[in-house]
Amino acid sequence: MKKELTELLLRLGDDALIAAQRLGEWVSVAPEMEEDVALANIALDQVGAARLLLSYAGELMTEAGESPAAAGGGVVTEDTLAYLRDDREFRNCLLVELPNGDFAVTIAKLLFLSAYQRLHYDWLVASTDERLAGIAAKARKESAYHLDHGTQWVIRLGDGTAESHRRMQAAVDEIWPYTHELFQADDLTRRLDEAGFGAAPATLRDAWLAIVEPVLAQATLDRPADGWAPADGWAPAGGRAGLHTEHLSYLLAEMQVLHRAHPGAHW
Amino acid sequence: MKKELTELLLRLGDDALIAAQRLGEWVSVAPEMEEDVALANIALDQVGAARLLLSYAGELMTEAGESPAAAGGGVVTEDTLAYLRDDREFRNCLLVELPNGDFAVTIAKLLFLSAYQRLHYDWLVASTDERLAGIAAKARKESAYHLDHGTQWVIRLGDGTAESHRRMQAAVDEIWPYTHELFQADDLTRRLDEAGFGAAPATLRDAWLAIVEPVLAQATLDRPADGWAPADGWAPAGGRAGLHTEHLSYLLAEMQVLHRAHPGAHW
Amino acid sequence: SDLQEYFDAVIGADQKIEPRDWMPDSYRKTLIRQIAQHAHSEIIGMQPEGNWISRAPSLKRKAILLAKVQDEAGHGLYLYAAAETLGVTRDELVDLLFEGRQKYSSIFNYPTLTWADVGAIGWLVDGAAIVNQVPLCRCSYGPYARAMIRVCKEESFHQRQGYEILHTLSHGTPAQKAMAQDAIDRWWYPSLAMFGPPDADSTHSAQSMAWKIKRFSNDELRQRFVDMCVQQAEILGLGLPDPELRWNEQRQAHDFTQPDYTELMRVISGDGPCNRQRMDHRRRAHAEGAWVREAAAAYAAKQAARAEVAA
Amino acid sequence: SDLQEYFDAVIGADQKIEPRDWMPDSYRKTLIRQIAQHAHSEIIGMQPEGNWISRAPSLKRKAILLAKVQDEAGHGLYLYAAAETLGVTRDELVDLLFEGRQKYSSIFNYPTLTWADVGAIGWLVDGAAIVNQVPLCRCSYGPYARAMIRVCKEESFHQRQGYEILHTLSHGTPAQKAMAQDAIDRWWYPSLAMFGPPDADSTHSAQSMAWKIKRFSNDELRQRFVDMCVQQAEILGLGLPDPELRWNEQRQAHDFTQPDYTELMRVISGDGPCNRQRMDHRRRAHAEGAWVREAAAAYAAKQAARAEVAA
Repeated sequence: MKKELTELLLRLGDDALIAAQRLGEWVSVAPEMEEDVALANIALDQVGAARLLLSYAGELMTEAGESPAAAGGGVVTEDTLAYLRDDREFRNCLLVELPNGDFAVTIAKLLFLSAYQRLHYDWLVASTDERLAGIAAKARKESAYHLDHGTQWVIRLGDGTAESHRRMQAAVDEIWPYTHELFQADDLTRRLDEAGFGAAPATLRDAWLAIVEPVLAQATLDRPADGWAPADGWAPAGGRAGLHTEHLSYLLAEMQVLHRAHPGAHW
Repeated sequence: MKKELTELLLRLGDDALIAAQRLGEWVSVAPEMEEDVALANIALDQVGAARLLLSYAGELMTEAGESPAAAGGGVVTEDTLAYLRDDREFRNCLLVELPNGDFAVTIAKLLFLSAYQRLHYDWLVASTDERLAGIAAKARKESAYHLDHGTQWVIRLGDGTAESHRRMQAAVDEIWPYTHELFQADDLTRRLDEAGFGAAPATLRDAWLAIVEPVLAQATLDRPADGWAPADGWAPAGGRAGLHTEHLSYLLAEMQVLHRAHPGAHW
Repeated sequence: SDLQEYFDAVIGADQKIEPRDWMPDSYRKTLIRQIAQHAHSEIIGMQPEGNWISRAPSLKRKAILLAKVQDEAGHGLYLYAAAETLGVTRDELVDLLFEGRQKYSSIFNYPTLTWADVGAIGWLVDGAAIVNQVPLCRCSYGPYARAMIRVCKEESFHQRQGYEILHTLSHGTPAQKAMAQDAIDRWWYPSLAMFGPPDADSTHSAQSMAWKIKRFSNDELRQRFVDMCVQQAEILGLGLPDPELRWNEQRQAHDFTQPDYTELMRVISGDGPCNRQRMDHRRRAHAEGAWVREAAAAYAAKQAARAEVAA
Repeated sequence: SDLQEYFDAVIGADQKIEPRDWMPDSYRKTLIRQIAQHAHSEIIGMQPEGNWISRAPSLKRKAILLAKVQDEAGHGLYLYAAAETLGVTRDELVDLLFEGRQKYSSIFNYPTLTWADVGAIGWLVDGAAIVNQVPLCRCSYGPYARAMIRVCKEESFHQRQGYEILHTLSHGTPAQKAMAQDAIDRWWYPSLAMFGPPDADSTHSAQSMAWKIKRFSNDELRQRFVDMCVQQAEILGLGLPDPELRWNEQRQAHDFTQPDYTELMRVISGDGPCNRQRMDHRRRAHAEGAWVREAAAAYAAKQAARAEVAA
């Protein structure tokens, strides 16, 4: 199961890392100075979680003698994984890589992602893999704060002015289709679930809706109409298999530029 | 004088290359489909000129046994220079690296740059370096077209609607300070001028004003008030010495990402 | 009527219908729909390839790609002009696109994930377009046929460039070769789907054939494309991602797996990976350019007024 | 008057003036100006370093830099709060900044060109800030003094991190070491200029010293900073770009070349490399966030109204 566990760690770690990278773009341009602090804080939590998850994944890969193509062997660290993989090797969901858009889009992404991460980490606290369980125990508390922050803003914007209501509804409508991917099952999730390593994501969706729907209702926002099955609506996916949007490779070009320009250097 | 000539070629070539890169960003987002064609065409001319200039510079560097640090020796080609230098090694003026802004800003940049390039290439046709003179003879015709295109748009936007007038004036005001750098003399330009290799840029400014001022007048735009000496106004500079704005390193990160990710590969 | 008889006679004699000629309403409508869709495809098609202009890995490739995307804008322009000979304006057609009442080729709703995709689009997508379009050079409507002659000439140039990109990659580093194979794996079936649904399900085909707008059926063209690609893939040293692909001695053609037409229908109806992105991009460019177009119009009006005063 | 006497007595006894206390108008104005400038500097100062968050070369450095920039926003917030105890609002102060009637530290009008600049800002700019600010922890105005205690503690942490970045670079590859030296070469003189004009030209200093807002002269602090840096640069193995820099046995201090005060004045008056960029950035963030702040206010008002109805 080492291989499957590694893959799970990459999914979780890449979600956190790419979310952090997008949140980091808000620093010094947030709508309030308090929000500069808050978004940087959430970004910091996500980088922290990403480091724990990717370090663990790197250790497992090192043991297995695997490494990203661009690294060409050797010890795989958190930085090897963050800086020396191409977009086709990243395993994050599409939602986190989408551009920030306006503040409403960022907040919609924050609400949907943090509710999912909160539930997933909650589940993983009981993972049969103890180290992962430990990481989850730390991360779930942070996710709870992120979820609270996202919730407060969705309500404020949804139930604020006509303009903020319009923007928040548009953001929810735009991001909603990307939430389906969070709960998609595949061979890996099935095997992980059987082994007790990680949650079958599909089982989290009801709990997720139970968090998200009341927030939208309180915010006087319409919950987008969709069926859950892809056939019933647009459910873009592919991130878990390394099939991303055109946005990710730009994000990585920027994120990795310095590290890659100085091969082998220490920082 | 080989060293000075190399430096001149880098200045000219980098101006063309970075201008092309910015213009390329307009493809598929221009305000008219005809303009997609026109801006792509100008970008193409600039890439073409950049290739001739940087190839020549590369040959001189190869002869001299020089190469960019990241290339680590060997034959220096146009691609070595385009893809393996950092922003501190680029010699373009700041004007070309500034973000595109709205269409008016792009057009202001186009007018000011193409008038300067036209005059500079005109002069270089008489360079004592024959190869450079040949490149200039080709490029000056293209610059004349670019200048005409920029002129037409400045007039149309300046003398169009109230909105377009406002935007065009704002763009001219924003870009104007960056034009001073085009005409700044330094040790290199003095030595080149003495050797008959390249124009002392300062001598071009009157001719440049004689092109630009009537265009602004016809466009019903105010010519920004400034003295020419830096002490009399804001005259940002540094590009010729590799001291750029914070924008250039982002542009290069994107431009060079693929080339750098595959060291030594052919394309 | 006399007009209908004359029209039929021209078609029958393989002559061209010209803008001044009478033509049946449905012929006109079919042509407008088809030419407009083709024009829209050129314009939307700038996006997936334009995505790599800034990152082209050599200056030579950057120049070639810029020229190609510029050609596409040019194709769009003269296809819109061909459509305008049928009594619609470009603005009307663009509005129909924005309202979702006209389509563009669904192939452009897939993302370009790597540089090799630029090669795959050139080789496969432009290749499929050429197979589709060469017969259109003999289309019964004159302006369209003439536009297609020019388009096809440039497209075959583009196809060769795409092929050359893939050839370079497949003979390059292992990472480059893997990139090329990955691109072909992703673009193969969408390219097959470009020929449209199987003949049995094709709604417009019979009438278009009778009018000599269309000369071959979807399935005939698809087969021609497959046969062409198999050979070229061998020279490239790259595989086509179809385990069922093999020469059929009896048919003197390759057997192959059909693309997933359900996916095609889903992408056409708006649920491809990039439909929203492509249309948002186009709409935003159009909206952000509005003030420029208004300024150009205002300036032109002023100039006209000045000329009148002066006269 | 009694009030003035009491005020003078408090100052004389090295006690703190608190918001409820009477204070001379000019004392209040001086403090508002100084604290506001300090707060503005923290907020504008997020930009040059924020410029490298997305490109930090390791995840550890990214985390440290995010935390640092977050600290700066935090410093800004409690410095604005300290200023508010003097009877102005944060919004008023931000407006004064936008109108150009209040300044921020001119050091932030220089660009961060490479990663090493993040190190140089930490080591030199934060270092200079600490030398400037440590005496402010004993400033006569209580809220400011208390804010500075917290700020200084965090700044010294930041300074150490910047030093560590440079240390790693200077012991890394030749390219890294060159990057570090280049950054120091560019940031040295602007850092010296952070202490303000020479004492002879300093307009506000004498009164501020009398009020115990300021404890040392510009030149004293500058000298202290130079002496501190020389030692540290040696350990870093990097040079300071001043050929005149040498130990003066008699003065028991280093002789050094003064920064170009004409340049300082030019940058302060708006003509530094990034003045326009920094202010445009801040103005745009403020303008684009307006609808969010309005929404938050509208929601708060609704909640208050609901609470009233419920009560």
